[in-house]
Amino acid sequence: MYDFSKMTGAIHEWLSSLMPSILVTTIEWVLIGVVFLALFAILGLVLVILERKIAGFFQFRLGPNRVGPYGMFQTVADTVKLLLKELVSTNKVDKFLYNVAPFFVIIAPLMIMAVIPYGFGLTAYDINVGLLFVMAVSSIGVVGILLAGWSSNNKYSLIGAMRSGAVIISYELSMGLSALLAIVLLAGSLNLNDIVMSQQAGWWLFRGHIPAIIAFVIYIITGTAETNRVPFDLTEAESELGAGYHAEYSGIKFAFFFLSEFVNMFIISALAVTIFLGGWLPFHIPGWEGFNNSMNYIPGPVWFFLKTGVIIFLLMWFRWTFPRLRIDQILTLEWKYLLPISLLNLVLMAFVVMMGWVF
Amino acid sequence: MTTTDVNTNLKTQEYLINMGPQHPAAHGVLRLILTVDGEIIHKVDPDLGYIHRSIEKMCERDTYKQIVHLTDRLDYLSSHINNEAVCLAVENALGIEVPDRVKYIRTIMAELTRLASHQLWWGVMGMDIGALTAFMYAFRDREMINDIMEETVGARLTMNYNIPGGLMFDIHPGFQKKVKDFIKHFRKALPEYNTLLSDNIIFKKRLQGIGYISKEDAIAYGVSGPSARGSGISCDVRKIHPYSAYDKVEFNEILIEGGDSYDRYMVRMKEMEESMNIIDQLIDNIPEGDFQVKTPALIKLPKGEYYQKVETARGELGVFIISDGKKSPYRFKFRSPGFSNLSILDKISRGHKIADLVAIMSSLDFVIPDIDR
Amino acid sequence: MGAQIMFYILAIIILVFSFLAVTSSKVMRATMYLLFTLIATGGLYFLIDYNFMASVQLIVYAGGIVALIIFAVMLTEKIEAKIALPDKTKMIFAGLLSIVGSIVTIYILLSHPFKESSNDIGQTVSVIGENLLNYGEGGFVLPFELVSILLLASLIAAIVIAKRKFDN
Amino acid sequence: MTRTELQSFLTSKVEGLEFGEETTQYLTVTVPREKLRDFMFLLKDTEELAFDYMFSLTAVDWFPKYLGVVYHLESTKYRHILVVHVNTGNREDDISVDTVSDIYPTAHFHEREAYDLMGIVFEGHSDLRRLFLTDDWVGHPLRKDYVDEANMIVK
Repeated sequence: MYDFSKMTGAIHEWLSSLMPSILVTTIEWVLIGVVFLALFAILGLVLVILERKIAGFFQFRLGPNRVGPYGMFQTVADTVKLLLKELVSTNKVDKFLYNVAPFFVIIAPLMIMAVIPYGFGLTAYDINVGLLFVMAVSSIGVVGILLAGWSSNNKYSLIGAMRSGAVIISYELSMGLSALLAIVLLAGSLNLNDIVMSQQAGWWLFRGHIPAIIAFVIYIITGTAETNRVPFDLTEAESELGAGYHAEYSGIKFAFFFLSEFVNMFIISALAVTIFLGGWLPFHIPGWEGFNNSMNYIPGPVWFFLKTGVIIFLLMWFRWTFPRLRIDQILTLEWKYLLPISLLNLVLMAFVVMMGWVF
Repeated sequence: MTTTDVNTNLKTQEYLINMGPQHPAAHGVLRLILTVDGEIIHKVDPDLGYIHRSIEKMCERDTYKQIVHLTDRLDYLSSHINNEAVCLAVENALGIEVPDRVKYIRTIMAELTRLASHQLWWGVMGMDIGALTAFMYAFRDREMINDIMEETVGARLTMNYNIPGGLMFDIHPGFQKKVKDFIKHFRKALPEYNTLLSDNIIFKKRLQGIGYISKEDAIAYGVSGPSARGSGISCDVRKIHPYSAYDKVEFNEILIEGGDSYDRYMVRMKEMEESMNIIDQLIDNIPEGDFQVKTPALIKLPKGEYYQKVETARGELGVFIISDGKKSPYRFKFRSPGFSNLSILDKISRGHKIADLVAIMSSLDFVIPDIDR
Repeated sequence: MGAQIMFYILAIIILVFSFLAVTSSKVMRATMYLLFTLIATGGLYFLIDYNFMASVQLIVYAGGIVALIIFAVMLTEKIEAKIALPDKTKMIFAGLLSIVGSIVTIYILLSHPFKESSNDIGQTVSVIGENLLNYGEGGFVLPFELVSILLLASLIAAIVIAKRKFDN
Repeated sequence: MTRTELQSFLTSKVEGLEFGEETTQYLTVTVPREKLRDFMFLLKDTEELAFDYMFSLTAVDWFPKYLGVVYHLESTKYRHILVVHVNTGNREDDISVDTVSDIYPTAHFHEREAYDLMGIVFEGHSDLRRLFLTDDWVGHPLRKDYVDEANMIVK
């Protein structure tokens, strides 16, 4: 395993030898910020084209194929278009809240990206309560959606925002308290790096067997709901509400909502990988030493993005096959099924850990 | 939780929502003024006329041969059947007996049109419920029908194939083979439809128990077509008042007793199979003969009243002609299925949620130009 | 140095937005200003490396309480209307009271002998967990149970209010 | 019931009916205006008739005398069809007909359409508003003497 902290440490020492510490800190802040903004933008571009290509694959179409080879630069063209568009707003909007809402929505995923381990020693903010931090920050995003819907002065937007608020607040319970905590019980830590390192003997999805698999399924369901994607996309439900909470946004402000949906999807998948699927750890099969050694040569970030890609594909598969649920059905699913199941699952997991029935 | 046990004692404010005239679920320019409490609908008030083209008024100045071309624009998904209705009315009024070949071709074409219409409805229904892929599946198969139409008629949607006294021209030599190819393909594709939507648990939950129409209501509100057959009412004009070649084929009238949106959905799905059966029986037996009989250049109907019913993809289309013996009708009335079906929308969607209204509208299968005329 | 700059930025945010929160005449805006204040307070906790507290601050206040307040505000009838200013005597009285309050607080702050403590107490999950269920020195089982009773009471109250029959 | 049976049955029940010629497609009957509702109730509620399905309601402008409404009724039980005509009074000022929208709910929309396009006033209709045209529209376009020089092409 290559320790990326060596590389970052070397950069830090090199900078420290050149200039005073306050300047070094500032430059490192800016560097990290730029890297994450770039990652954010690239993720947006890649995921959008991926979604459209996968949609095409599921629908007997080609998907975008005009701009660049295989239409790979379609999203670049789209971004340019969105950037150049006029910012239109409805009459009598609450200007301050209307303008601040997209930033709430975009800042939440950006902050979460800082704590995710992309490789060994490759975490921007190695916080000891990483998982709690993720849950905390993701709850800020809801406020943005609520605000966007309310301040747009549009009844459809308001309905979308209320739906979204109800869904996200409910699903955060199952997701955080039960699905994720089940693995915290196994790993004994909230630190995401520690959780990854604790899976060196095997991924928690397999080692935690039955309760871990239940937790994983619940996590994927709630994760889909958190990102407002099909079958939980009733917040924007274009056949019912037009576009829901972001109906009145245009240009770059709309792009913020659009981008945050895709980056949220990446974060949900990245967390699933980190917690259940061994993060950046390579794929090992017990007993196959040669195979395992050769797998170790593939660097951690490659593994990380590969596994994340698989989960993202799963979420996209959902989107292009499932119909949409209704608001009361979604809440019934959460409060009557997922929450009791995941609470019981937590108890089961505690029992499993206590008895040491972990592989 | 059902929508009925919501605590109605809570004092809440009702508000109005304008659904349409531009709304994705309206499939056209239908405007519904909804009175809602939260998401629960208390009243639906349709406001029509956004695509009204005064076709009935235009009919009063046109000749009978010209009128046929206007009817394409009523229910544009059943254009062939609309043409047929006018032609049959005029032929019956004049006492013209068209050759068997014409009857057979008209029936095959009508069933192809019905298939295409139901396919489009299925795709759009999926899209309304949120499954976007259904639309593309439907269009993949509908394209084949449109190609067949294009080859024989020259147009894909507004076909104008019927004229009083027969058909505009004979079928294309490759018509039979292409139709048979399509049927072979679609028999394999229809199970795919069921896998994607009909058997999906979310889809079922969204439709079952939603928009219930009782048998009595359906008759009283004049609901017809698949929407009424989903409530168990036998109302298929093809069976009750057979026209063209429908008395020569064997087919089942699909009746499902339930009355909710899912039953209406299943009626249409099974009707597609029946349409294929009808085509199967006719396609190899198209008799030789003329494709039209000679009619006077300027048709003048004898004085009197004439009514012709046909079964379009959405229900019973009626053409009512009052003639005063001149070259244009005195009064020309279309009894469009969508108009009567729309009248029950308010009754069945009260107490449901906005998302349900979309599902109900989809299950009633509105085509707005058909309602507005 | 960097920490000091961050502290002052956060302090200014807290001061300005808490002032705006109580003076704003629009309910929704006031809620938003309150949210900013709460988030900045969370930032202060992050600054002293007390990450658990900071995260809980964000979850409970920013995510939970403010979202609930926004829901409650949306349910009020006169959400668009501006709140009328209270009358003069009330304003003067409240102003005096707050000045007295702040003087007392500042006096206590200045006179209290603060001890410097290390940051890594109660940092890991196991320590926090053990302390929550501990009744000895540094244990929190009593407040923990009190809070759960409070939550239970409010849950029951919510159910009772929701089930109450309204007369008209 | 066959056509002749229907005709004799109705004649025995109601007075003042005028039946159309033998050659018409369906049995056609003209009802006096004041007997319309009673006649409709009879058609719907009589066991032997059971006309429960109104499939069409047409407003006609019998220029220059009066306006008329044509009801097409069918029984879903016996499958017989009856066409009922009713005429208003003077075309200029006496243009009201009793509503049947409470007997046949489908007529609710059809009568609104007839009111909108032909200007027939249906007495007792619960919600008689324009359906297609805007509320401030002047005139009723389907009438024979309607003139709109801007939008109509007359041959």
